Amino acid sequence: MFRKLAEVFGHGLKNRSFVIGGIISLLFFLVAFLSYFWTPYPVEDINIAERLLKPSTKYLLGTDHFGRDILSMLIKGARNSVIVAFVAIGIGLGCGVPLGLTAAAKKGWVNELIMRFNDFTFAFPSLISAIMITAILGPGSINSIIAIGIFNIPVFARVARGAALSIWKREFILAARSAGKGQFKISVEHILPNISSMLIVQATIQFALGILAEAGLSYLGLGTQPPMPSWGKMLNEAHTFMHFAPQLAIYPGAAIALTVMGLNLFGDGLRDVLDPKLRRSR
Amino acid sequence: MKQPLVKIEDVYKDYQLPKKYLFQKAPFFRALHGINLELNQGSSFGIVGESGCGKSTLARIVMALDNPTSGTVFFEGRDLFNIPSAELRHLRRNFQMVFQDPYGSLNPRKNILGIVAEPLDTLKERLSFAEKKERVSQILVEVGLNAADTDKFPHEFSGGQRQRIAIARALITRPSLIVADESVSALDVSVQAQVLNLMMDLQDKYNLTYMFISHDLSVVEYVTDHVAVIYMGQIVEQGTTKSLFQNPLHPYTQTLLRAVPDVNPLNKRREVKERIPQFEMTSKSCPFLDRCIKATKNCADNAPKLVENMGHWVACFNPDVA
Amino acid sequence: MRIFLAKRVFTLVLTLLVATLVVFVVLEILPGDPAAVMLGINAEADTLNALREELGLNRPVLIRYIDWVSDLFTGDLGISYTYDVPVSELILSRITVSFPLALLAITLSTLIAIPLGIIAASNHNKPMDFLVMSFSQIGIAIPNFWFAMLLTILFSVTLRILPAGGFAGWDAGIGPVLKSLLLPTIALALPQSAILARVTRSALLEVLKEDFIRTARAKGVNNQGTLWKHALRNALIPVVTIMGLQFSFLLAGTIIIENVFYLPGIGRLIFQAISQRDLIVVKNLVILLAGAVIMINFVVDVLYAVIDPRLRGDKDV
Amino acid sequence: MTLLQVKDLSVTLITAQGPQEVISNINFSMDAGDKLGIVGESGCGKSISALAMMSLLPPDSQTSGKIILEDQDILSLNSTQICSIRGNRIGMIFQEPMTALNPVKKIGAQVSESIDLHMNLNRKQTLERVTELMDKVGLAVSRFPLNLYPHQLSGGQRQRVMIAMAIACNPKILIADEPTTALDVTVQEQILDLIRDLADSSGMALIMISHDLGVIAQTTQNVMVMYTGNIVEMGRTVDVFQNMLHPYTYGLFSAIPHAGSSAQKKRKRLSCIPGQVPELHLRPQGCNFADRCSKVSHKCKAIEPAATKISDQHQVWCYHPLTQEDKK
Repeated sequence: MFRKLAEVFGHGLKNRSFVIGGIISLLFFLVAFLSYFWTPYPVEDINIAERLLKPSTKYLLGTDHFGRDILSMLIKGARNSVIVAFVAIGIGLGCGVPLGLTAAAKKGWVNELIMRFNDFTFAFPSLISAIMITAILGPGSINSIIAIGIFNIPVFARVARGAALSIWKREFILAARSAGKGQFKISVEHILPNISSMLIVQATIQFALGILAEAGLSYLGLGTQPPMPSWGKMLNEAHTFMHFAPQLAIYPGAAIALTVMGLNLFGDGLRDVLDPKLRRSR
Repeated sequence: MKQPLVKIEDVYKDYQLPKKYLFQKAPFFRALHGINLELNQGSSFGIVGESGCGKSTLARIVMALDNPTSGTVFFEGRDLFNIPSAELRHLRRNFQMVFQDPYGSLNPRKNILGIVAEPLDTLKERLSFAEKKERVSQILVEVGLNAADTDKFPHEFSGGQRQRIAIARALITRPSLIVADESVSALDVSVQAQVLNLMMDLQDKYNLTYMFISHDLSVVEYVTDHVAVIYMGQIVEQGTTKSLFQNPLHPYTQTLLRAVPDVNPLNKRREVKERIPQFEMTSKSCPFLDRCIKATKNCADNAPKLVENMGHWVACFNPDVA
Repeated sequence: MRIFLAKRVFTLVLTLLVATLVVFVVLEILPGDPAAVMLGINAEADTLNALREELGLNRPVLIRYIDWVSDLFTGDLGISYTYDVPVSELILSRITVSFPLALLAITLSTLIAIPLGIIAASNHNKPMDFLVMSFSQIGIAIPNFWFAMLLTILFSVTLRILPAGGFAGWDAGIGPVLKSLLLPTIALALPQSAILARVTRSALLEVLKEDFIRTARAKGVNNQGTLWKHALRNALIPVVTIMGLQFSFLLAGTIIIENVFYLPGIGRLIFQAISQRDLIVVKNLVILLAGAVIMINFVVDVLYAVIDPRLRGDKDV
Repeated sequence: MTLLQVKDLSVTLITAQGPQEVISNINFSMDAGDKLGIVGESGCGKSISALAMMSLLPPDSQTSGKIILEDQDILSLNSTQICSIRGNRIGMIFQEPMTALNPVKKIGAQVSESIDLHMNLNRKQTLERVTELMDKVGLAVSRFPLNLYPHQLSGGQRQRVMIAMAIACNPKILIADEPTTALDVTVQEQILDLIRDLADSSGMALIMISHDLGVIAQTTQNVMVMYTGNIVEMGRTVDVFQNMLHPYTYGLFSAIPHAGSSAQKKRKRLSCIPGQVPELHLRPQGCNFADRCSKVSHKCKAIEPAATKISDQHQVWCYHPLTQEDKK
């Protein structure tokens, strides 16, 4: 296991996307983690006297309309993004992968049912589900997690099913069946390890998409609520002050873009790193 | 009389096809059409036919990997499709399979120990890791690999070596029947010879029964002692390899044998004559009607049954009795 | 082909029905009492009762559902609680903004993406490819509403050549309308085209590895010819799939973008309806959006069969 | 007249183990109407040499030497000139009929494509030509309309479409790369007959590439046997197949079970070549076959053998060609 990880990592060091994306993603996670222990200023501190300040040595990125430190809010906002995206991925993986594996294993009406469910869920982009949920529950960060998570389910189900179907056609599955293994055991022992790298790659992509979606929901006020800072919320507030403090709009947006790009690059790199190995051993 | 090891009894297999009109009854494709066979302990039985004739379907049914639409298979007198699943799983230790594709038949994510030891799960007793490893190492040596190869992964082996691993996996539970579905077709000739020799040696050593499925007639002739020729899901000719190859009676068998290009450039082949089908094919006709040079009205109206002729069985109204 | 279409239409109708069911359950049954949700906690008992009566909430659930679905067919969607106008009228007036915006955006994004994808694929591993891919990486990572803000800051706040928001109205003529839709269209289309360009490129590169491309080259077709005549159509399947998916993202996108630019479209309407808890409007808008996505998926499925003869299920020879 | 001359052809491909020479210095020539076979196991370079003649190798490969078709060196041409040769003066058939045709184009359009490219015909003449070609390959337009798609045809029928495409412009050479490997024997028989008849009737030269000794024996006059990128034996097919001199050629022949083996009383073990074909980056110094050869000497392991001429028609690249004694 460790030998394999080390091997993947060794290959990865030769891949530009993997390295750059990996560094950016790692920084993002470190920053999110940092927020638990330290931010330059507490983000709840409202100081109207020092509102809308330009960047200075005291406030590295300036302050917002309540005089809160932008840098502190960005750091704390990273944590928010990580949590939402992580839990949503968890929902997607946890429900989607078993669904996809079942659909591939069972075929027939079970497969049909799961696939219809998938198509159907796709018809509700996370924003529309979030709108429905907000309409009855009121806004909150749980909404965004559920909405993004639900949208992740068919994504993972589809990837898992597609990949699993091609593995089911391979002869080693027949061999496992001749050894008396049932569908469940085969799915866990043979299918899952062979599609795991695809799932990991998809997860990094969905992670990036999750961050984007969370930002969008918070921007509309459907997601994370104050006082918890979030990048989307910050952009929304910046929108109001766009005409006289355009700098406020730059930082959170740049933070989102950089993080998403880092994760996407990492995902691309990871795919390239994992793929030739798969091809060679086929 | 001794009980046959495998008895295939009137096996039919239909596959559903997609509908062409909305309210049509779903059409089906009949992959196997009433197959009856008996395999005796220690023999090697060849199944010959072109792609799509149903020979792989038959293999999967004998292995109980697929259910027949009707009919059944008896293994050591037990009906494979009419016993509790736990019993079937346990019975599986006695019949194993070697597949065609040396690249696709080994899970790339498992090491050789995991791959070869997998059928051991069919045994009643649970083996410890050390016991498994011991048995796997032993069998690896037996198929011409190293005992230390257990920790390696499939991609570290060549095609021929992989096929040896597949044989080791099939052999680890000491089965009495091995179904070999095109097991040497993907190999280069020089490697194919090595693997065939290994399979022959193992048969002598363990009194194995082979069900040997192949499209390669010369390999089948070399390996087997009995053979059945399948055309469109039906056995058209069956008998001892010697009698069938030296005295093929069915026009289809003859077509097959004649089509194999001779390695001697001086033995020039005759050109194939263009055949114009003379009779309308119906569901009752002989399946070979439209390709047969000797077709008559009778062949168009009735399908011939297997009858004994010149020491083997043939399903033809006008067998070529030279 | 006919049986293929019949099957698809059947699933289409079924999916639409299930969608209405889900929306109905989520918005009318799960909240318990929709009237209470709409009026808030402090509502008087008789006001609540009046609203229940008005909405017909006292009737059995099944009847309410059937009524709603048949209303969807007739187009009589009831009266908005906050605007006090028929919901159908409200939607129709807002669609005149959202539909042109979505259409412009998808057209622009396709017009940018497909050529870029082709350029990148035909210059695989060359500087041009790298350039397109970098554009794509950045485009995918930028949230469209942030991009919209940046555009506004540049063109409205700094350069002052385009309006920062608002809609001129169709009465003002096509010029002002286009002017007010220009920034929203770009904000929606560019990030989308980044994704589409990438998909086009990788689909083309994948197809270019196929055996039949080698056959074409062996016939003497040059590189440009293999790309245009042989690879492109085969590569369209994944491209069309993504375009279909993008349409649903686009709908979501318009909701945000309309809010950034204060455009009186469907997106703005749904946003306002939520903040005012106007469940009647929300319910019908959600089913409208979901229905649009389902219809697009249907069109994509049919397009597959147009592109790839193997999927038509025609008879063999 | 010499139609094709290959001089000192070497090809280097980029593999996972870095650049590897997959074809080393091969030389041969053929005249108009010749039928040449190239035979060997997978990885011996037989397909690569065909692709080199079509200039269809991956762009990062390196090729040296000359491939002279009539008076032009194919390797020195620019891409436009190459395109005017491919499909026009050299036609090629590939192994996998299932994937070698464009799935979204009608078969008529696929056959007419090379005619449009290389022949100056109007629409009507093109249609006539396509109809004539389809007739020639046994897919009469009355039964197989030109608007069919490839997936509506069987493997053998698709291969016939491939052949129609390859011969559309009356090429000087037809290269058939394992054209029947994916087909059943009875279909293989028909396709081989078709290829041979077409070559005979048009005077077109044929290069038949196959791993199947029987296919080569039945379709060619001359043959070269390849092993790990080298020619090991070359000559008239009759000479090479009846009187093989290289231990590898002999090994190949003895490894196949022969027809009639069931007549023998006791089954004999197949004689086989020990070991396996070495991977490209593990090829030994000297003769590549040395490690598996029964007649190996010190010299074999040190210096690669050059061609030994046994007769005008028969060459072998071996220090110790087999004698009658060896074959017993």
